[in-house]
Amino acid sequence: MKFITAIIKPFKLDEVREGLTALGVEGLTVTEVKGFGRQKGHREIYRGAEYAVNFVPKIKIEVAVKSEIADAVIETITKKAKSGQIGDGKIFVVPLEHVVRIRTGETDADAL
Amino acid sequence: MKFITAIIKPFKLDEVREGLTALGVEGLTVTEVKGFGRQKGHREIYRGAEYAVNFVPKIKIEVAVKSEIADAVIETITKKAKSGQIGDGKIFVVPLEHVVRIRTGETDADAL
Amino acid sequence: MKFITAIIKPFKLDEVREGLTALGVEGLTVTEVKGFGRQKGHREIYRGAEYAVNFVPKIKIEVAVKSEIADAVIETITKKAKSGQIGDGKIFVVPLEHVVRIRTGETDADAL
Amino acid sequence: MLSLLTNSRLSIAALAMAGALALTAAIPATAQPETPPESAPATTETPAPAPEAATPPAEAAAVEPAAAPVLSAHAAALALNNGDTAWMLTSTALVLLMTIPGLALFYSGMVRKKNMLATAAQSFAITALVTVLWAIVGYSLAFTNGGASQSFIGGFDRFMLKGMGMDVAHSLATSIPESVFMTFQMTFAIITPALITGAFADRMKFSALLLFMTSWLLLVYCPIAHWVWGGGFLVGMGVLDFAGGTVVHLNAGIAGLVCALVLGKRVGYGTENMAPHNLLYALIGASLLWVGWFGFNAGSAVAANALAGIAMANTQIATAAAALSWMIVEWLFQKKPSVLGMLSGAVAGLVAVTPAAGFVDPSGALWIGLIAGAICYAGAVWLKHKLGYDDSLDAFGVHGIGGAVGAVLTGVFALSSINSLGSGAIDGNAGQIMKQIYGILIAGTYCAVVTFLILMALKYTIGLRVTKEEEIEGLDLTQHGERIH
Amino acid sequence: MLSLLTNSRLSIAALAMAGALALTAAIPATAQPETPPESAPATTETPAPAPEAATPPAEAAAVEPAAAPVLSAHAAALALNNGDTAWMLTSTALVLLMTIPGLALFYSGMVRKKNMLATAAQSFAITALVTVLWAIVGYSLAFTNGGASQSFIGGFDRFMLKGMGMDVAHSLATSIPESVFMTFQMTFAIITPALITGAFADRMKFSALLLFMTSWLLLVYCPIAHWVWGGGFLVGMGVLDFAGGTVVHLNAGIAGLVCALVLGKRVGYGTENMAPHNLLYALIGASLLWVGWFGFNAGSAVAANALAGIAMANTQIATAAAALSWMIVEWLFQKKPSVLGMLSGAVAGLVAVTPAAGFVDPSGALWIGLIAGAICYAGAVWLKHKLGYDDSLDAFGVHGIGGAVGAVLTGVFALSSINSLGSGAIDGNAGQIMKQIYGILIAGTYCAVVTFLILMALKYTIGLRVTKEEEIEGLDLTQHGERIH
Amino acid sequence: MLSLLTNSRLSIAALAMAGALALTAAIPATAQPETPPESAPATTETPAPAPEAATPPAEAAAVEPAAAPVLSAHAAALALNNGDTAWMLTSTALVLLMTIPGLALFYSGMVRKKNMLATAAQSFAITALVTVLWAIVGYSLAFTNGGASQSFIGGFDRFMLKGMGMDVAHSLATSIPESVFMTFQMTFAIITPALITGAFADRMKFSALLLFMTSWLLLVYCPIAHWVWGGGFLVGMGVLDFAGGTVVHLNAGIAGLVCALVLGKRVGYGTENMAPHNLLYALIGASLLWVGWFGFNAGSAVAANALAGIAMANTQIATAAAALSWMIVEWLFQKKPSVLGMLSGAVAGLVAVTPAAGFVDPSGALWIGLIAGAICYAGAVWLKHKLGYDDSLDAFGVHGIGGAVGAVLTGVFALSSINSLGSGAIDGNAGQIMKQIYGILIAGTYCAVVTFLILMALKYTIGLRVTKEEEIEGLDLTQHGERIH
Ligand SMILES: Nc1ncnc2c1ncn2[C@@H]1O[C@H](COP(=O)(O)OP(=O)(O)O)[C@@H](O)[C@H]1O
Ligand SMILES: Nc1ncnc2c1ncn2[C@@H]1O[C@H](COP(=O)(O)OP(=O)(O)O)[C@@H](O)[C@H]1O
Ligand SMILES: Nc1ncnc2c1ncn2[C@@H]1O[C@H](COP(=O)(O)OP(=O)(O)O)[C@@H](O)[C@H]1O
Repeated sequence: MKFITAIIKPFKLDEVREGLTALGVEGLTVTEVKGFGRQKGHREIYRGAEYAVNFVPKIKIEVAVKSEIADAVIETITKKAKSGQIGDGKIFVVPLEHVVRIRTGETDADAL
Repeated sequence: MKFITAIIKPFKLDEVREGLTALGVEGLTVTEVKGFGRQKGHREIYRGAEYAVNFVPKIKIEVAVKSEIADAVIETITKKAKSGQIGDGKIFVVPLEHVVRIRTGETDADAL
Repeated sequence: MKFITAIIKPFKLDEVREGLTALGVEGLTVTEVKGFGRQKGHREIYRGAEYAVNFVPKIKIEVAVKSEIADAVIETITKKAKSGQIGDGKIFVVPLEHVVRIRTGETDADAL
Repeated sequence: MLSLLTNSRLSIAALAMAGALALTAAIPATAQPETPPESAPATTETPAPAPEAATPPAEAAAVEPAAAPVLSAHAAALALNNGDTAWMLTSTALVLLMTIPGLALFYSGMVRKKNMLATAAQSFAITALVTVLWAIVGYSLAFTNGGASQSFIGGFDRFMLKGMGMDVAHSLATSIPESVFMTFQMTFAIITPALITGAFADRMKFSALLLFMTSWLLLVYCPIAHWVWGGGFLVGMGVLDFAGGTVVHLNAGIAGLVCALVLGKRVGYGTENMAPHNLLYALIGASLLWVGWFGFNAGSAVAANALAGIAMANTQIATAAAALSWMIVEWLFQKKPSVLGMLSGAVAGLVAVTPAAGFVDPSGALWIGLIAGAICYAGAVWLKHKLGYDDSLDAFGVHGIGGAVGAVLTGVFALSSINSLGSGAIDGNAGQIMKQIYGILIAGTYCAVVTFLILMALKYTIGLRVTKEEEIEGLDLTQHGERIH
Repeated sequence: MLSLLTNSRLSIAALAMAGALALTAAIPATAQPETPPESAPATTETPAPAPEAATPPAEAAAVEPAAAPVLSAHAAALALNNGDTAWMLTSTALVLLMTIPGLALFYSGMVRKKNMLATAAQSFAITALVTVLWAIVGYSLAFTNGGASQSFIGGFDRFMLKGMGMDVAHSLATSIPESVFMTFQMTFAIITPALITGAFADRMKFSALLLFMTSWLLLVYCPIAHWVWGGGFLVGMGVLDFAGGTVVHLNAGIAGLVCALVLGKRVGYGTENMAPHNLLYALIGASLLWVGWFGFNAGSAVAANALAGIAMANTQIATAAAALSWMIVEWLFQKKPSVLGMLSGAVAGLVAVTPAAGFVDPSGALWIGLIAGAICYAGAVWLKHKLGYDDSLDAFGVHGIGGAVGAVLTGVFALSSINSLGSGAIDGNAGQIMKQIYGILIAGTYCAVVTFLILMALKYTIGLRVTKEEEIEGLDLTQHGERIH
Repeated sequence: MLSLLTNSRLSIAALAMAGALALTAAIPATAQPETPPESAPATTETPAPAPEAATPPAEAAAVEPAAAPVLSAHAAALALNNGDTAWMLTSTALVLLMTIPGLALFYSGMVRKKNMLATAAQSFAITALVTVLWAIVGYSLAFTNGGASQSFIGGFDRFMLKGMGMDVAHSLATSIPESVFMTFQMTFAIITPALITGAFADRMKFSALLLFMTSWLLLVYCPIAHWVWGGGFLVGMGVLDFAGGTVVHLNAGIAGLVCALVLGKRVGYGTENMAPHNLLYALIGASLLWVGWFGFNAGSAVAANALAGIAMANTQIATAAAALSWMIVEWLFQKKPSVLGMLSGAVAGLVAVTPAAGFVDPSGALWIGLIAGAICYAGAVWLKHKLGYDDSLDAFGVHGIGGAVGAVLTGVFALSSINSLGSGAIDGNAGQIMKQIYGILIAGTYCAVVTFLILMALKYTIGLRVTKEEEIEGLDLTQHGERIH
C-alpha cells in the first residue's frame, strides 16, 4: 500500500476529489496548509509597516491506496490539479505498512 | 520506530490522548482536517444557492512510537476512537527511520 | 529521498525557512498544528467553568529532500529551531519513494 | 421564593403548587379595580422643578373636551412636547439596539462556534415575532383598560392598534404620541423573551422556540406588564419598579431557570469543552446593552427631564460599580480578572439598577452596583455549579438574581428627594423592602408556574429539544442550514 | 418597465431607448416650473394636533423681514424648535449608522473571506466621497431652487454651502437649522450609492468605483432627489414617497441591476462555492440597518411629533412582518428557515415601508411587510436564478423590487387620517396607484439609462472590472494590500 | 514643544525640566482667580437666532431667589429645555458608544489575535473605572469652583455628587439638569484615558493599567479639563477649544507618546509580523467613532440649536475630507489605498475638527480635514518609523498630532459669523494662532511631565510591563485567562 500526499492549489480540490472517486478511491483527508516554493507570496502594508508574506495557501490531500492503483492515483492527481502555472504543487509517495478502519477493526486492503 | 497517523472524530480526541498517555506515549501532534469518505456531509442554502459540503471535520493525530509499542498504540486508538458509527476514521502506519529532539539533539528512541 | 517532518515553535518558522533556503531547499509546506508533550498548556476559566487546554500551538514543516542533503537539513532545522526551552519540538524522517511535480510531470529528484 | 426556585431538586409539583397558592393569596389583595393607572413608576417625576410637567395636563384638559368622545379609557388627548418626544423616539431606537444586535451578540459570543448563528438568530426572530404579536394584541392586553378585569389584564381597545390616532396619547405619558409610547413599550416586550434564550442556549428547536415565545409573551409578559405598568394590582400595592426590574429581568430570569430545569443539561455538559468561541462578540454585545440601557432606564422617565437625567447617571454608575465589583471578586477567587467577568458584572449592574434608576441618588446607585456585582458573581459562578442546573449563559444567574437584588435594594435606597413617589429604608420607610419582596414573590411565582405549564404543553406535543445528533452537529446547520465559515 | 429591466436578455440598446422615450414623455408632463416645494412628503404633518407647528411659522414671519434680503429662494428664517432639532440631529446619526457600519457589515458578511475588507471599505469610502461631493455641490443641486430649470435640477446657491448661516432654515423644515437639514439629507445621499455595491460585489476595481459613484451621485441621485424632494416635477404629479422609497431604494436597485448586467457574473459563479463567510456580520449589519432606519423613516417627518411616531411604529411593524413572511415562505420551499432569510426579509420590509411610513396605519404596514417579504423572496431567490444575472448580494432583488412594491402599496394603503397629504386605494383613491407606478417608471428609466451610460464611459476608458487573477486572489489583497488574518 | 516631544532621543530630564519651566511661566499669566466660567466654548452660541437662549436665563433668574441658598458656586437653577435635554441625553449615549464598543474594536482589530480580547477589555475596564472615579471626585475637581485655587483645580462641592439635586443645573448649561451635564462630561473623561491605550498596546500589565489610569485621570485629566472648561486659567487666555481637541486628544496623544517611550518597544518589533489580525473590527470601531463623534462635537453645543447643527456638519465634512486625503497620499506613496488608511484618515479628521467644530464654517472644515489627513499620515507612517518609538496603534500619531493640527487650524479658520466667541486668522485675527499654540504648549507640557512621573512611580513599584514570556504568549491568556477560539 502507498500513502500519497499531494500539495495542490485550493481551487483544484473538487476536481481532484471527483477524479479520485471515479478511480474508486473511497476516502481521503484534506488539510489547509501554506506552501513555500517558486510561487511568490504577497506584500501587506499597514501604516507604513510592510510585511512580505512568503507563504501561499495550498491544500494538502492525503490518501492511502492499494499499491496496484497508486500509479493511476498519481496520474489522476497530476492531471486534475494541473493549471500549468507555477505553484501547481507536488505529490509525495511513501510506503504504507499497515491500515486499520477504526469502526470495524478491518485492516490493510480491507480498510481502504 | 513507527510513524502512526490516525484520523478520528473530533470529540474523541481527549479520550484517545488519555489512552495513549496511559500507555506511556509522551507526545503527539494534532491537526484539524476535513475528511471525505463514507460519512456524508451536509447541504447549505443561501438565498437559493445550494452548496453541498462533502467534507466532514476530523482530527488527525500523528504520533511517533517505538516499534515495540506500535501495536498497543494502534489498539488503544482503535478502542478509544470507536463510536461504532460511520466516519470513525482510519489509522495509517509508516516506517520511521529517524527522530531528533530539537532541544537536546537526542535521536531515535531517546527522542520519543 | 527523505520526507522530513519537523514540529517547531511558531516563532521559529522564519529562521528555519531561511536556513533551509540557504541550504538550497526550494520548497516546503507548513501546517498549523497543536502539540501535546512535556510543555504544559494553559487553563481558561469562564464564569467558573474551568478548561485545561493541554495543547500548545506548534508549526509543522514538511519538506521532501534528496537523501544526500537530508542530514544537513536535519541539522539546520535542529540549529535554527532550538530555543533551549521545553517544547522545541521534534524531527521525524521517513523514506520517500517517489515525487512528482504536478506542473511539469517531472519526477523524483527533478521534482524537488 | 427565590431560594426555592433556585433549588433544582425542588419537585416541580411543589413549585407549581406554591405558585398557585401565592396567586390565590394575591387576588384578594388586589380587589380594587378601576384604579386609574396614574401612579405607575414610569410616569413619576418630581413635579416641582419641571416646568413642562405642569403645562401638559392643563393643555390636555383644555383639548380633551373635543377629543374625549372617541378616546379609550386608557387614552388621553396628546399634549405634544417635542423634546420629550425626541427623547422617546431615541430611547426606542436604543432599546431595540439592546436586543439586535446587542443581546444577539452578547449571547452569540458565549456559545460554541457551531451555535453562534442560531443563538443570534433567536434574538432576531424574537424581535420580529414579538413586534407582530404586540401590534396585534399584546399592547392592548398590557396597556389598555380591561374594565372588570383591569386588575389582572387589559382589554382589546387597541386590537390591531386601531384607534391609535394622530392626536392621542396614553394617559401614562400625555406629552408624547401614543404611537411612540406603544413602540417604546414594544421594545421592552421584545427584549424580555430574548433574555430567556440564554438559559436554554444550544438545545431548543427553532420551531419550539417560536411557539414558546408566542405563548409566553401573551400568558406571562402581558399580564405582568399590566399588573405593574398598566394599572393592574401591583401598582396599587406600592411596589417600586422604575424601568422594569421585575417585569423584564426577574421575569426573564425565572422563566430561564424553569426552562433550564425542564430542558435539562446540554449534551456533554461538564465533560466537554464548552468555552465561549469569541468573547469579542460578547464584548460588543455587552457594550451595546450598556449604551442601549440609557434608553431603557432614562427612557422610562418618558420625558427629557431631570428624572431622565438622574436615571441615566445612576445607570452609568451602578453598571460601572458592578463591573468592578465582579472583577475584584473574581480576581480574588480565581486569580485573574476575566473579560467575561467584567462584561457579566456590567450586565448585572444594569439589571440591578433598573428598578432603582429613578428612585435613588448616585451613592445609592454605587452601592447597588457594588452589591449586585458580587452577588451575581456568586449566582453565576457558584450557585449554578452547586445546584447543577445548566443555565447555559446565566439568564437566571444574572437577570433573575440581579433583578431580585435590584428590587430589594430599591426598597433600601429609594429617596423621596429624588422621586416623590418612592422612599426606602434609608429614607425611613423600612416597610418598602417587604413590599418589594412581595412583588418579587408574586411575579416570580406566576411566571414560574405559567412558564412551566407552557413548556410541558409543548414538550408533550411538538417537543422542545433537538435530537442528540442535531445538538452535536450544532444548531446552525441543523436548524437553519447555514454556518460560519 | 420593472419586468423589462429584470430581463437580462433584453438588449441594452432597447433599454436605453425605452428610457429615452419615457423621459421625453415625462418632460411635457412637468411643465409647471417655479412650484414651491411646499408639498414634499418630508414636511407633511397633520397640522391640527401639533401645537408647535402653528407657532414657528408665526415667529418665522416675524423674523423674516430682517433676514429676508440675504435668503436664497429655497431658504427661510430659522424658527428653532429644540425638540425637533434634537430628533433630527439624532436621526442624522442613525442614518449614518446605517451605512457605516450597518450596510458595510451586512454586505461584508455575505461575501467570501478574501473580499470582506474590500466590500466593507466600499461603503466606508463612499461615505467619505459623497460627503465631500454633497458639501461642494450635491446638496445645492438637489435642494436649492434651480430657477428656470427648477423642475429638473436645483442651482448653485449653496455651492460649498456658502450662505448656510446660523439663522437660516430650509423652507421644507423651518423648525431646524439648515445645517441639520443638509446633513440629514447627506446621509441619504451616502447610503444610496452604497446600496448599489451589493450588485457588483467581488469584482469592481476600487478606482472605477470611486469614479462611478462620483458620476452617479451627480447625474442620477441629485436630479431624482430634486424631482421628488427639491420641488422638481415629480412633486407636482402627486407621487407619494415619504422617506425615499423611489429616490433611494428603487433607484439603487435599478442601478444595481444595470451594474450586474454590464459587469457580468463573478468568476466561478454557479460552479464554485461562494457561500457567505460570516453571516454573524450580516446579522449585525441588518440589525443596525433596522435600528438606524428609525432615523431614516421617522426622521423624514423632520419633526418630533405624531407623524414621526407613526412612521416609527409602521417601520417596526412592516419590518417584522416581512422578516416572518420571508422566513415562512423559505421554510415551506427550502425546508429550513435560514438566518440570511430572516435578515433579508427584514431589509425587504424596511425598504417597502419607506415610501409608506408616514402615510399608512399599522395594519397597512403589516400588510406591506407581509407582501414585501414574500415578493422579495421570489426576487432574490427565484427571479435572479431564473434570469441568470449575478446580482451578487441582491441589491436589485431586495431594494429594487422592494422599493417598487412599497411604492405601489403606498398607493393602496395610504390614509388621509394619518397624513392629510395622501390617500390611497383603500381610502377611495384608486388613482393613486397609477401615479405611484408612473413615478417608478420615470425614476427607474432615467436611472437605468444614465447608469448605463456612465458604466459604458468608464468601461471603455479606465475599465470597470479587476482582472480574473485579481478576482481569484481577492479584492482585499489586490485593491488594498490587506487582508483578514 | 511638539517637535521636542516627538524626539525620542530627547533626554527625559530635559523634558521634565521644560515642563516645569513652562508651568512656572504659566502661573503668573493666570493670576486672575474667581473668573466665572462664563466664556467656556462649550456654552457658546450665537445668541440672536436662538429664541430659547433668551428665555432660560430669565426663568433661571426668577427661580434662583428660592433655590439660591443651597446652590454651590458652579451651579445654577435648572431652566429646563426638554429639546436640549433630549439631545444631551442622546449625545451622552453617543459618546459612550465611541469608547465601548467603538474604540475597543478600533484598537482590538489592529492587534494580533492573542491580544484582541485584552485590548478591547482595556477600553471596557477604563469605562467602569473612570465612571466610578468621576462620580466620587473627578467631576467635582474638574467642574466645581475651587475657590482660592479655582484657576488650577476645582473643589469638593460635588464629592460623591452630593447636592446634585433635581432642580439644579451647572452654570455652563442651565437648560439641562446637572445630572445630564455631569454624565455627558463623564463620557469625555472615559474616552481620553482609553485613547492612550493604543500607544502601549500588547505590553502593559492589566493591574498597572488600572493604577496608571486612576492616577492619570485625577492628576492630568481633571486639572486640564478644569483649566479649559471648568473656569480655570486657560479659559481666560482666549484659547479656543470647542469640544476638547486639547483636553482630550492632544492630552491623550502626548500621554501616549510618553508611555510608548517609557515602556519601550514590543518584543519582536521590526522583525516579527505584527499585522493587524482583523481590520473589519477596526472598521466597525472607526465607524462607531465617527457616528458617536456627533455626540462629542455637536453635543458640545450643550443645546439642540444651530451651533450643534453646524458642529455636526463640520464634523462630517472634515472627517470625510481627511479620510480621502490620507487615502490619496497613501495611494501616491504606497501604490495602494489601504482600508486601514481610510479609517485612520477619518479618525484624524475627527480629531482635528474637534476644537474647531463650533467655530468654523464648512469650507474651513473641509480644509482642516484635508490638511489633517495628510499630516497625520506623515505622523503615523513616517515620523514614527523615523524616530523609532513604538506607538503601537498611533495614539500620538493620530490624536497627538491631529489634536495639535486641529488646535492651530482653529486659530486659522474660526469665524465670528459662526460663533461670536472666536475669530481666527482668516477673520483678521492672526493672533489667535499664537494663543492656540500657547494652549498646546501648556497642556502638552503639563501632561508630559505628570504622565512621566506617574509612569516612573509605577515602574519602580509594581512594574508596568508584562514579562517577555507573557508578552509572547499574549495578554488574553496571561492577563485574563481567556482567548478567542
Ligand atoms: N521539497 C518540498 N517539500 C515539501 N513541499 C514542497 C516542496 N517543494 C514544493 N512544495 C510544495 O509545493 C508547492 C508548490 O511549489 P512551487 O515551487 O511554488 O511550484 P511548482 O509546484 O509549480 O514547482 C509549494 O507551495 C509547497 O507547498
Ligand atoms: N483512503 C483513505 N486515505 C486517507 N484518509 C481516509 C481514507 N479513507 C478514509 N479516510 C479518512 O477517514 C475518515 C472516515 O472515513 P469514512 O469512510 O467516512 O468512515 P469509516 O471510517 O467509518 O469507514 C474520512 O473522513 C477520511 O478523513
Ligand atoms: N512522539 C511524538 N509524536 C509526534 N509528535 C510529538 C511526539 N513527541 C513530541 N511531539 C511534538 O513535539 C512537541 C514538543 O514536545 P515536548 O515534549 O513538549 O517538548 P520537547 O520537544 O522539548 O521535548 C509536542 O508539542 C508535539 O507536537
